[in-house]
Amino acid sequence: MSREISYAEAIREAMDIALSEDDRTILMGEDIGVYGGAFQVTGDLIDKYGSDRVMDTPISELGGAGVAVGAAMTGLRPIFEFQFSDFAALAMEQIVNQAAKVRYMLGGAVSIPLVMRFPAGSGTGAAAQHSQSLEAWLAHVPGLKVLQPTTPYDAKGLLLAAIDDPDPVMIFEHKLLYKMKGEVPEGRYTVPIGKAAVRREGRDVSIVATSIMVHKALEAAKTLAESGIDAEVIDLRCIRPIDRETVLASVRKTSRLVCVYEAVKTLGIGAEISAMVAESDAFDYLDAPVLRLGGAESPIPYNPDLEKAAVPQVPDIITAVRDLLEGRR
Amino acid sequence: MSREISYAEAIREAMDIALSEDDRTILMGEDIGVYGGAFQVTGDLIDKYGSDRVMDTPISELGGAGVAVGAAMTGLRPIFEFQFSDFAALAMEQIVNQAAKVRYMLGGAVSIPLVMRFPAGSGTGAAAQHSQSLEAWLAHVPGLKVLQPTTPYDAKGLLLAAIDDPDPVMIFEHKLLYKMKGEVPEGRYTVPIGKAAVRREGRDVSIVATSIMVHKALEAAKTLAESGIDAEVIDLRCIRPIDRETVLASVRKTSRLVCVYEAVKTLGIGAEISAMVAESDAFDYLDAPVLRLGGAESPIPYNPDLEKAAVPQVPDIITAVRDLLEGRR
Amino acid sequence: MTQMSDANDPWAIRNLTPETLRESLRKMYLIRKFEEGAEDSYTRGLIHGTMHLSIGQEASAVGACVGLSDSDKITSTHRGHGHCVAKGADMGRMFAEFFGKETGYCRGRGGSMHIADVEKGNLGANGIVGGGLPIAVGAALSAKRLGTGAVTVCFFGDGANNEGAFHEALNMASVWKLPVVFFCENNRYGMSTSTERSTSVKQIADRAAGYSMPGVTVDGNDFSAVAEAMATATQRAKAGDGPSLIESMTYRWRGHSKSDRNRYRTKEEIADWMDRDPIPRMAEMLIAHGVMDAEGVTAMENDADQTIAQAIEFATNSPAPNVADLTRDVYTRPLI
Amino acid sequence: MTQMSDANDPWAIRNLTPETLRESLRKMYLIRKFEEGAEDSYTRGLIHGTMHLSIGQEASAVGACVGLSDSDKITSTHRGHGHCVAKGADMGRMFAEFFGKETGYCRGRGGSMHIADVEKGNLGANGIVGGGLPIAVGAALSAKRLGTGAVTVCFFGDGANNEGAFHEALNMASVWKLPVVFFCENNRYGMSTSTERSTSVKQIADRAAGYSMPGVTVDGNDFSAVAEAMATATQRAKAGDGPSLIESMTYRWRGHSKSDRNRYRTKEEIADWMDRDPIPRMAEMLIAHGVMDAEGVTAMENDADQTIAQAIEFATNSPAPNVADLTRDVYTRPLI
Ligand SMILES: Cc1ncc(C[n+]2csc(CCOP(=O)(O)OP(=O)(O)O)c2C)c(N)n1
Ligand SMILES: Cc1ncc(C[n+]2csc(CCOP(=O)(O)OP(=O)(O)O)c2C)c(N)n1
Ligand SMILES: [Mg+2]
Ligand SMILES: [Mg+2]
Repeated sequence: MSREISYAEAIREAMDIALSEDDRTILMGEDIGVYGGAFQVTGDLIDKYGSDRVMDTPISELGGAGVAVGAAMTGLRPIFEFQFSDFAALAMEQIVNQAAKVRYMLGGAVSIPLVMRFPAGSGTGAAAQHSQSLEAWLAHVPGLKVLQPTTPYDAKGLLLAAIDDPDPVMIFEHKLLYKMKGEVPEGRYTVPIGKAAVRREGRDVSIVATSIMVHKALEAAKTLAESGIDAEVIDLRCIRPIDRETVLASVRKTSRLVCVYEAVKTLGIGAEISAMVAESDAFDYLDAPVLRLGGAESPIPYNPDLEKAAVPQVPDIITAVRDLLEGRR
Repeated sequence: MSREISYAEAIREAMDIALSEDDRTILMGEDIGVYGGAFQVTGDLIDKYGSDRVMDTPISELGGAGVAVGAAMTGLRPIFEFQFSDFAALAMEQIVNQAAKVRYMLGGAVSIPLVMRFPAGSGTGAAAQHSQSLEAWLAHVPGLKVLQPTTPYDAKGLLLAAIDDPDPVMIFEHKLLYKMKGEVPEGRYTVPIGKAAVRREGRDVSIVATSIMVHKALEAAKTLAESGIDAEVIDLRCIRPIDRETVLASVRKTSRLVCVYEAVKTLGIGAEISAMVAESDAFDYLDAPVLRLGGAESPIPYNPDLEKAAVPQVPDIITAVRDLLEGRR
Repeated sequence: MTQMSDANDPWAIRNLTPETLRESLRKMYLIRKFEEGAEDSYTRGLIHGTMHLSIGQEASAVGACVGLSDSDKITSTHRGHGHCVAKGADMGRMFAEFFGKETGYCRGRGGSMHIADVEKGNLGANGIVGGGLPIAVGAALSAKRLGTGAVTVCFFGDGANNEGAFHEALNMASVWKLPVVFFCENNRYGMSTSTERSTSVKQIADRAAGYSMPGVTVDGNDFSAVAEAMATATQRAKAGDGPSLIESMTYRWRGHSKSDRNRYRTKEEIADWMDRDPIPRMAEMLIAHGVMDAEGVTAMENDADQTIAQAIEFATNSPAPNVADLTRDVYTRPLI
Repeated sequence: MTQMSDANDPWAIRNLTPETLRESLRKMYLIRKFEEGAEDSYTRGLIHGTMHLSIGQEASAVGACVGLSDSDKITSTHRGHGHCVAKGADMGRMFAEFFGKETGYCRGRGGSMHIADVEKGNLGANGIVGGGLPIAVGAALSAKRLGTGAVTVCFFGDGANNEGAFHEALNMASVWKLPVVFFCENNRYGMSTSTERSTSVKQIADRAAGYSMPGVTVDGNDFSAVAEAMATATQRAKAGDGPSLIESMTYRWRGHSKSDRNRYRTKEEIADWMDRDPIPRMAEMLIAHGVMDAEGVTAMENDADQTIAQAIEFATNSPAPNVADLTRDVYTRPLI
């Protein structure tokens, strides 16, 4: 049975299922207990599972992440919440030098079944240190898997897949999606890690987007359809590994590619998608340059108008696609 | 007057000049004093300037970096050495959330004249936690400038330019280059930040490389020349900002592009170069897919043969260029 | 109105001028009313984002800064309005920053969590808990090397004391004997997490011994006690004897931020602390010692209301940033 | 050969079986000779990369692990050969790892800085100073939640104690009362930097108070003293009373790594410590208390030489990894 719940509720449901199914599953993070998490994602899970399994950590991101790594190495299955993805900057050591590499450095002697959740993105007026999209850092690191769910359905299914996964899985959740509602089945199901989703089929141009930009791309596609432009919208969902085949197949079909993402444009995921296409056979199908719409080359400003201007918006996508199809690019 | 000195000596000379010219300049880092630095770059500077200006820090990368940020904000001009670039993972908070953003967050009220040096790269048998090339992380961050000098001449001139720069400049130095010798003028000179160098002119293919890969590309180009393939080799030198014009001009000329870098291929600098070209007018000049040779999708292994296999080597570059020109790609 | 002070008088009465004492009370009112005004503006939808109010902690901020000159530096926190006012900021520019205006301290780029006032020595609030700790040590290093004689006061919270940055910063400051005072505002919670559940030591001041520096715990709602502890620590710093750690026990009346449901503490606890309001306590001390009279206090409070009203008006009428300037100030010079 | 032990005998004599005591001496010899063998192999060009030798610190490693079972865990450091041997590793697989062979503990992927022996409870050396501290706390959290009754011993150096990770790890372990022992091998230097120049407290054990846990300093070259302190800490951990900090004063005879010119310490200091060699000291104790005789010790030493020779031979004749397997073990399952 499926019903409408929010993205945040879908994530909580996945954690609830994991906690009830397996004693070894624990939640760790700052203020995820009685407070329910800064974005109310863990909510009241502490009432059901107690403070031993829904653990408030001190404000110690590096140590907390390291504890999660050590616990995962020795039999627990921690789900670690960063209060904001920006604070991952404090824990890169444990995420990148330890979690991502331990298995390899030990020649396969251990696995690290660790899930980390990162509330990310701008739009909340929290300024430069609470609004970043840093997923590209982790997508650059072998040993990790990196997800960006865009719907309540995927948020639950991908999190359950991540929990089942024997290796570290990093999940970037856009803060503005938490309240978004959508159809979500009750009970357990998983969405495969590493598969993109074609959210809208189209013939004229492929728009490959991530996170909240998928929704902006779909909105743009609607408007473009009115003027007869048929855009295909691909939700990457997973940026490590990348679903090469789905992207290439789309480009072979449409011959045009626009990448849309919120992270800083330079070296954001769109760079990898564009380069991946440019070195593939799909290159020969390209009829136009590959465009990227990414975040501005600046920190996220506080003022709301500046903040909006710092990331791609629906009109930007519409204009870019028009320019591309009408040969202005 | 110019003479042959090593890359490490060139860096030391630049620091010596800066220390002698300006009292506000200080060096900070682990074991940079009597030990002379893990790679003997600071050498005996402590004898000349004392331990107040050549400061050994405790093993506290986050704190040390933060002290440098605070010092730069209040009148000093710190040059901070990470013992290995891998340890930057411990200091990303101060580098990215503070150094890169403070000026912007404060509406321009302060500048952060900070230089950070990162010994980087593989080839020393130090395995996964001492061999990474993480420059792409910082090149993704507005507010920073990111350099990768490849010759003793540039190592000195770019460092002096970085020291003169009012903003944070991050310099990645490949450990295998420290012993490389080259012509270096005595005294002060600067190399402009943000300008690439065409190391070899050619008509058939543009090879855009960074760091030690520039030397491998030049070696490959020599061999290719024997079979009549005329490769242009561009040393990017600076990956934030990127010298767009130099790269695009070369591609317009050769119509073929190969990017070579040691960092993990996915989301390494080659992704940005390829995407930058694909969205520019130079796209229309491309006669073949854009190839990337980057590091393997794995941590750097200890075994020397595996370690070599994990990063591009001269034969790999030769094969890639041949395949490209002979239409096998 | 002044009178002879005797040895039993509070430290502040004995050591600070009546002008300074009155100015301190005035600042406490300004902080309180600034934040009430900010809260009100938020409710009226004039501010987006969130804010962290320090209502109830005013004696701590003002007592910590009363002995500082503009050349002395502070590093502030996400809960930094009080520090900013205490260091002498202009209310208009503070509100303008809140409202995201070009006339704000950060030209509307930073907002509440990044308000700074560099001319007055406030190096800025910080959105990263513990982020200011090493930066303060760096500022103290500059002061020592450049011989400015300035002291740096590093504000941080009880929650921040569990960040690795705390450990690294205090250790380096002590090893290098730097002129810095680590001022912990212990309001008993880091967001929802009490010190009991987060911190493995009774008093944060107890951690000072691990860095061979003096550590004292004071009543953070007692302006005089805070000012006295700071005077000792500042002297020590300026004498070249190195850092100190001061733990100021206080309490935030409001929730952690706008999204707080106060699930983690009782109404009684909050009420109990509201009874210990530092502002009337300060006013009563000044009246009791003849520094001012009741009418003077009332006048001062009304005056503060006026200042805030004017500040809000200034901010409201200020121009917004030009969107074309989005990437201005990312770098000091244009990139080539 | 055994005799009645009296109250003045060293703790180890009174509390450990002769078998255990002999096995401990044997392990000390193995560590010493493993590292001499490694050094020799390095000089002969059989090993690339660098290595960190613990020669002089053997009593510390063996004393710390003597009371542990295979289900108890340790986290080790870059200077981890001793810990690995003490926890029961096989010399052949250790050398094989050194030589980068497929038969090594890490199949040649990790090398000296990452040798681990998970079956024996050694979660691995670590190339990141302080990297193992929070990981050890995580292992202790697992033990507590899963009720395994295991204790985790976290090895770290004096230099590591200035990393933020030290602070965060000790604080959490104490708040959560986890079964972990923080074992600091204080060999007086972090690379070239002495504790005097890097650490703002006399003894690292003095920092334990900042985490409300017991902290003791012991003579790290006295096997019995180390073993005794560990027994107390382990008991406390297993009783559910939480973590302890043990500071073991010892010394590394060799340079920090292969590139060390020993500029930061005197020949005299090194010679002085070499006079306090923990191995003969242990041997003499065992002889004095009749646990073994001089011939037995000589035989044991020769035996160790043999074991090492065979280990090196095994490693030499072992196959190298297949380059085609470069990306194997990056993930547990193939990526879709
Ligand atoms: C590194 C980091 N972790 C977490 C947060 C989220 N956060 C903001 S304030 C806060 C509580 C800080 O507590 P404390 O230091 O006691 O200051 P207080 O809010 O009580 O004034 C938290 C967890 C943050 N901003 N930065
Ligand atoms: C985070 C980090 N910083 C610096 C280094 C370089 N390094 C390796 S060992 C070492 C000294 C460590 O000193 P200590 O903890 O006392 O251990 P010891 O070498 O004395 O056994 C340093 C600085 C590192 N590996 N990791
Ligand atoms: Mg607090
Ligand atoms: Mg040491």
